[in-house]
Amino acid sequence: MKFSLVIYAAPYSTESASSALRFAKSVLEQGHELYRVFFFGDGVHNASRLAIVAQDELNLQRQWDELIVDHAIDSVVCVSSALRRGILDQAEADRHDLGQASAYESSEVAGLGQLIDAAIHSDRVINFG
Amino acid sequence: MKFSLVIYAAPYSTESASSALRFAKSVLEQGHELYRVFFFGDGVHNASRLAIVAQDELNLQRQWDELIVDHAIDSVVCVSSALRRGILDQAEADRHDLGQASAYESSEVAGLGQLIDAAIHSDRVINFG
Amino acid sequence: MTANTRSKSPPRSSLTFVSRSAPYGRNRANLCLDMALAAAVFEQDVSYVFMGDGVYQLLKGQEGSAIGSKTLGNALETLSLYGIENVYADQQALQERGLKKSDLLSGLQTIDNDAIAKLIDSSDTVFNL
Amino acid sequence: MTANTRSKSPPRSSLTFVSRSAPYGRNRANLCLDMALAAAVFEQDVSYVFMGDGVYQLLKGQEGSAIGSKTLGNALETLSLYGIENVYADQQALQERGLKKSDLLSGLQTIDNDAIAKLIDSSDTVFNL
Amino acid sequence: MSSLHTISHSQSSILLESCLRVISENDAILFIEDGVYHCCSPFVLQTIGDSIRLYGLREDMLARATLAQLDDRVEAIDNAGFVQLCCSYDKVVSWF
Amino acid sequence: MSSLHTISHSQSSILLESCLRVISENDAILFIEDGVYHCCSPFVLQTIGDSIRLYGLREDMLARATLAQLDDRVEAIDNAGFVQLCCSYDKVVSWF
Repeated sequence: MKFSLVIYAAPYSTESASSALRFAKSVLEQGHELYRVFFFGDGVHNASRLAIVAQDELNLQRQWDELIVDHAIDSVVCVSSALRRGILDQAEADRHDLGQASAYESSEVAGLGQLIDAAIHSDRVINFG
Repeated sequence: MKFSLVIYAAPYSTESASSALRFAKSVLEQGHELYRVFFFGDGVHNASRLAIVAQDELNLQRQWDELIVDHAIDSVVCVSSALRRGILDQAEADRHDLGQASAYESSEVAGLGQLIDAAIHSDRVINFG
Repeated sequence: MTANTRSKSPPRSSLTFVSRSAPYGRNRANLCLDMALAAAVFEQDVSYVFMGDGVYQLLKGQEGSAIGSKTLGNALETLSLYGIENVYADQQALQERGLKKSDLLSGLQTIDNDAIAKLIDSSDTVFNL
Repeated sequence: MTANTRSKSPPRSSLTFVSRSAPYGRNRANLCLDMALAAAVFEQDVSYVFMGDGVYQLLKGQEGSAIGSKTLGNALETLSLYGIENVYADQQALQERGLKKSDLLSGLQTIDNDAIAKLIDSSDTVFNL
Repeated sequence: MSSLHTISHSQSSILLESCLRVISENDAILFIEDGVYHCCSPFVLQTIGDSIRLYGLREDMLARATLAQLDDRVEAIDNAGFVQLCCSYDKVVSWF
Repeated sequence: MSSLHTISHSQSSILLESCLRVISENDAILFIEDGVYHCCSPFVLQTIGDSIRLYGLREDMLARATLAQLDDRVEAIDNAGFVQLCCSYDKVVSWF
């Protein structure tokens, strides 16, 4: 089946982002397809490439990045949520002279159309927030 | 009186960070002292200097920065909360080769001792989360 | 044949949005509204239910500017502007909160628990926040 | 005179921490614990109350590793290790949740509503999350 | 001593109930953010002991259009009043 | 059609109550995250209609040490089971 996930929660502050990550891995392990992962609201913080995490703790942002890259998952960060929270791709960072991108390249910064597209083309949409 | 504020909430996702900002302004307007502002947990996102906000909306991170600079407020971002959320001063960014700082210079990245110090030396500690 | 000649419009899916949050305190009311508007742009079959504390979004005379926010009270108008006509207010929630028709935006349809259940049951996808 | 000879130790303030959150679902239990430990390091007069859902932190046999978290169940031990002895579990919350002494970490003191009220009333500062 | 309790979520939360379990006679409650919905719910306010003074943050009530329904027991104050209340009570206990 | 409802906060929230207002006969509930505390509260589970199947996420119950108190009506499933349940029901409605 085709799954899409919507993540509304920032990493660390609640369990939801890590719940979503475990669920995503389980979807793939069972041979299902992940059509899209969509980070919305505070969820966009999961795409930050600036996190520094102690060795004995989970680096959730990096885990998302690795999962997305390893499985070539279509990952989208909602643009209107991301900009105001300082989650920027290189183009936005350049446009505002803010140095390097703060978002991992593995996620695309795009609009809500990508969420609706996911709802239309997936068999199941699962929300984590 | 000496006030200290503790902010646990990220900007935009709840009203709390903006409630705290309004309260802080009111404290100063009435001639009280702000001994310290302490950003904790998701509250550290208020110190991000990377936010890009539409002209007709409030840039909460910049408003905090302006208030802190204008009134020379002692502002602290909890280090253990900040690093894992990608809120870095220049020293940390350099140490991990992550480009420019993501935190405004107006806030110091420091430990919880600063919160306890604030509790000891302030007449009132007000929490917003 | 018909399907072929219409191949440029996206497939049609029934999406129900259940908005359960009061305005301003959290930004969930905005997230929910933005998702529904995007769905309408994609010409999906959209229903919108104000449930629980979500009915507070329907109070007449809101002034977001008092707390530096955009006013959310015209959500109903916005929905209608985007062609979303299946908009409902949770009857039980209105009663429990003692909200009278005269307190609320005009043109509201109320809905009881059974009808919400049927709406959820018959939808392809439900967003619930 | 006494004050002078002791001028190197920080002034002593009574701080009460009310930990009302279940473990893991949100990180508030950790934040509250970290604050209290910092206060103990500063040799403050610390009291700690597990209230409401916070009493779930006291269940024996937790395994945070099942969800990639550090186990919080040894919070009590940690508090004691830092010399925090005034640690209490909300009697009403334990009853309401049907939690028996045998389910819980050993060495617990329970506290009733009146005593919590008195503790809050007599504290200089209360952190409540 | 006396405490000012702030409550920032609506009646759909257990904040008020938790607060009332441990409030003292001379304390006050200030409703802020989504907590201001309490201020137009006489049924809920009845559960609060008579000795407890009640306040609601005007800015939050204006935003939400609840000022007109304000219960008689609740006094509307602005942010300046919030700061003054903090000074009048020995400490502030925040429920969020 | 049928729905799988996930509930992710404890009984201190109104999530279960809200869900039960609008649940359909053939639906199921899966308790996850702090929602798993419902699974050891027989009194609360009684309020859920007999036709509704109940599940709890094993990983979350292990972390919280509530697996031993699991009510007879609730079946513990792991994340693989969560994915399978999503396939067995026509849609998932998340309460958070």
